[in-house]
Amino acid sequence: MNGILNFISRIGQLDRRWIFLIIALVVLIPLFFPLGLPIRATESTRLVWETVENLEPESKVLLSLEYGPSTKPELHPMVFALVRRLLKNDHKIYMTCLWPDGQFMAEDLIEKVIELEFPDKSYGEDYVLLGFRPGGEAVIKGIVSNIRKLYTVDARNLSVDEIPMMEAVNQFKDFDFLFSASAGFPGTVEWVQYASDPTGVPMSTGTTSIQVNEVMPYVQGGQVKGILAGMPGAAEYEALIGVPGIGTSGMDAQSIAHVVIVLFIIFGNVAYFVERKKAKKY
Amino acid sequence: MFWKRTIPIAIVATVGFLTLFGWFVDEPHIKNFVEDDATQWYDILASFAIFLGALNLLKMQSQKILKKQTGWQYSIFAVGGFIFAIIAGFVIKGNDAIQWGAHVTGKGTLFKWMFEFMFTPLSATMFALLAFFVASASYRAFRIRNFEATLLLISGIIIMLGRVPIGIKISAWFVLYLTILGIGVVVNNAFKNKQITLGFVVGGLLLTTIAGFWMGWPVDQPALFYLPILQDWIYNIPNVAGARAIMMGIGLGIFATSMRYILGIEKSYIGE
Amino acid sequence: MKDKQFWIGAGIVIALLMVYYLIGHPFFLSNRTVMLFAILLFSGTLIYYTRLAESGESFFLRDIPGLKAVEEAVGRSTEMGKQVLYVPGIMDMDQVETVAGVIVLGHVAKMTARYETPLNVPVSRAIVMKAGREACRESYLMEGRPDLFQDDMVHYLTDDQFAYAAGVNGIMVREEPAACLYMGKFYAESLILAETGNSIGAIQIAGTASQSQIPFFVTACDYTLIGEEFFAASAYLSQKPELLGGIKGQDMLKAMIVGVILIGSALRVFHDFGWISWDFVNFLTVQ
Amino acid sequence: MSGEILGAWIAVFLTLAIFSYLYKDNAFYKIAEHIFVGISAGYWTSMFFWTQIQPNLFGRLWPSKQYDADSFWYGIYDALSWINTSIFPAGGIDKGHEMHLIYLLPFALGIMMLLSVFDKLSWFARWGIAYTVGMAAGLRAYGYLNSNVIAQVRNSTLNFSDPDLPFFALIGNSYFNSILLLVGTISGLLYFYFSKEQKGVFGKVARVGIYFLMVSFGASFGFAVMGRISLLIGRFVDLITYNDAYYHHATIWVLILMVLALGYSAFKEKGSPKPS
Repeated sequence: MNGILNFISRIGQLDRRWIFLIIALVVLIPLFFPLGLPIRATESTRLVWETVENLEPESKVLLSLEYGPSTKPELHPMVFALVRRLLKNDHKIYMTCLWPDGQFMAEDLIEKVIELEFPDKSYGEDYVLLGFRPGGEAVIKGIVSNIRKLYTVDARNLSVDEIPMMEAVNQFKDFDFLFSASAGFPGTVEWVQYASDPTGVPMSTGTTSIQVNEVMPYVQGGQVKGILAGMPGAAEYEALIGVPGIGTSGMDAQSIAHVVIVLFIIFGNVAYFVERKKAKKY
Repeated sequence: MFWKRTIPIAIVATVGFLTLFGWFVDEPHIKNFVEDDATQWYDILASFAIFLGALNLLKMQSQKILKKQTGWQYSIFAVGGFIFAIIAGFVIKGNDAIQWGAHVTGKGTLFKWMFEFMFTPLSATMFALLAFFVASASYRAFRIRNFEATLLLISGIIIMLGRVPIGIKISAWFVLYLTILGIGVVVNNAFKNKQITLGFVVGGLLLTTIAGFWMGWPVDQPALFYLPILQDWIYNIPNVAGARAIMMGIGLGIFATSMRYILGIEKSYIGE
Repeated sequence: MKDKQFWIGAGIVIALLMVYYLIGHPFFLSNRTVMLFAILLFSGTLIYYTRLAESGESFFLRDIPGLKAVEEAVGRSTEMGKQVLYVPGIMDMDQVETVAGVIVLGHVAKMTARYETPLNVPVSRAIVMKAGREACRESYLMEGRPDLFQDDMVHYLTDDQFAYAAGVNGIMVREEPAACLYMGKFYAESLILAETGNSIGAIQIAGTASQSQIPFFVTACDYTLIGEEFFAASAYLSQKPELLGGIKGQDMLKAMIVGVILIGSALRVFHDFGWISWDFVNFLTVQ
Repeated sequence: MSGEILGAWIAVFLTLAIFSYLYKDNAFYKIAEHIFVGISAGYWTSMFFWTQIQPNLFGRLWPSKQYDADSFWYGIYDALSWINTSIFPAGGIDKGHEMHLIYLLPFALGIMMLLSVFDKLSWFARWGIAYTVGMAAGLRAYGYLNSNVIAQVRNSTLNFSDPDLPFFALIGNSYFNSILLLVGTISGLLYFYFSKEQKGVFGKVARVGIYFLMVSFGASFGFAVMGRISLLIGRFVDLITYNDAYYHHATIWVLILMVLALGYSAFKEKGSPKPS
């Protein structure tokens, strides 16, 4: 008995490097040997899906990319899935970037999804990359008041007046829907405060997991129509549209890692109690 | 004194009033300033300031090298990295098809190469370190010390398991059994009577088992104990209530603090 | 009705607004009227209590444990002969939190000047560097120790979030400060900092209004100033009556808000049941 | 493309060097950390210059639209252009802006900021700081009051609009959930009430508030775990990609060399007496 107790309390003082090693292994192994666990959509993901499905055909969708390489694993999958759905439903996509590195992400998106999977969609008619403009919130306000003043040329240096799908797009109110893929500031919160709230154009968002809590009160209050929460949010959306992608494939590693962390927490607590008992005895 | 103190305070008040009340004014010049120019000016200012910062960084690191302070060898890498980035930014474009200015976001430039193979792995890996830290932090911090800590732990675990596919596989009955055991601990602490505890736990487990056989052990029933549904509730209701309280507190705090700056009640940020 | 000047002032503002309204309120965005009234009411309350405090009225304010601990932390560093590390967040002075962080830095600098403890402030924005230096210089001067102040106490690392985190990390493991204070706006780097600080055994106090980062600070630091507490910090630390009055004013606003929520709930329910036609939700939706 | 393969090797080295910090603070991490600080400072300096100063400031002061070679104003520009054509291309800067000479104000503030390196002129920076604080205060005061306070007051009110609202339901709105939200929000808000001791009834309400805050923190924490693991997955996927034959198995080679080096240094440290 004493041996077991000693062992448990030793786990309690485990060098954190062992934890690091185990985490690395449990994330790495499922990447090679996937399990194929089922995916179930949460309410807020379903809301995004419903909002997108209920858009009129040929709706003008503003897709704003506000993330960079460091949060790419979380946001890229959901943007991929969303764009697939939007193009399949024949909506028009206008891409803007509030972060300079967002433009790299958008280029990657065009290269890997749009050009590869939708060769019949043409640039300037079905989708356009307006690109990055510096200024953060000022860019949002600029889009709200007069997008043509802010974007005289797109990211490929084409004059906006020569882009067919930019016809009749003058300000934010001319869009039917906004999706902000956001990893921080400026991002979802600023879009709510300066664009969606003041104009009433519906918006949904996809954020990094960590930001979810910050945005949740807006979602609960209906200011934002649903939220895709991190990589699992992307996986859920992929499940709803029936096209599995990067999000789904990461979910096994994610599941196992969570279980292992929960086990750590339980061990930690057992060790804590054993320690406390010991301390009381002496 | 006038130049060093009075003018800055006047600038804060003027700009502050303009940007605050500009929200209500439908006059093109003021509207333009508030909606566009005000933040652009700040961005320009910050872009000038960053040169100042870079200078300071270079100064500190070169001092280290020249004085051969501990770890001076590493400072060479910092200075070298900075110079390399400046060369990629201002001297060598690497792709003649792209104009200066567009090279920082365009394809095929040296700057883009640096971004992709140096900047991206460094920042993404630094970020990924958090996966390890968050594990060790939760291991250490999630201890059942008191009621508050227990709430933190329970809601954390439910979200962690309920959000991922594996949560779907965890039967509500399993969670129900755990809950009864958990309440058993509480009952034990409350009454300090082994018989009551035993009676509660055995009775609870027995009742659950009977109910289970009667209902045929469905995975997602009773819904209250099914993790994917439970986490959705936690996330939508108590979580939002807490988050909203903090949000309103922050909103008020920021409003009040901003007003203190604009009205000149607090001015220690420029020294008093 | 104690403060005559205040009420006269308020009367004049209201009268002017009335006149402006009656002459046809040119250039006014009338759909934002509710916000204008909210701003006037809220700032009026704040000003009223600030003036009340200045005129000598004192208020009770409960303790905030994290703020008491700041002086202890500096004291401990002094005993151990180690430095105090102060991180004013990673954002620029265009965030109110950063400004609040710089103000708290001023107070901390006073303590380090008094105890002759070395202070190390790595920053991530050059404007913050400038402002931080001004605040520290002033504090050391006020404590009569300008000889201890050096410009490079407040030094710039880099604008990049994670590079900054890596740099501060390095400072922590190599210089081993005895106290780490994080006060400002933080993003994901919060946990990198707090975990590393924990691993070197430093006493850690955090203050932030970055909602998503509060949980990490709460779990990894010894004390955390949550949201509004952080904005109250400068008032608590300075003990200046005009700032303390502002805190009291903020409390009154909170009471008012709770009242509005309760009344609003009643009105909304009445509206939902069709008893009244006035829509509270619509009223508070400002575009 | 050799640039890409070289890049992959560097990327792998830097990635593994940062990860090596998890073992302990070591030479590889120190190198990567210093490179990171240096590179990123240079990166953002260039980025800010090319996305702010050049297009938004110079582009507004000397736009190509109003270019007039004979005017004095563009004479200055031509002189600058003679010094550096990449920043000041011939014929003015075409970024779609009109001429806004009001931008001389931020220009002047920026120059003052730069001049403040000189000790005598260090107060020059104060004007820029003052502008920044004033602007932030005005803009944020409105935005936060509207979206974080007024809108949340509105959202906190009870929502019984649905006539068939169930009394209790876990998903979606219900009488129970609506009331719970209201109670949680108000008690949480009262926790932040400073001018009253948290005792008696008020203390109990504030306690309930803390419980809600704690549940919220726990949920946040759970989400954070989720997000962080996703990022790690992303990193591993990249490392696996770089282990491809196309990149000459960069990952495995760098990993082996690094482990050997760290192991050797650990072995050496063990052998020699600790310098203490």
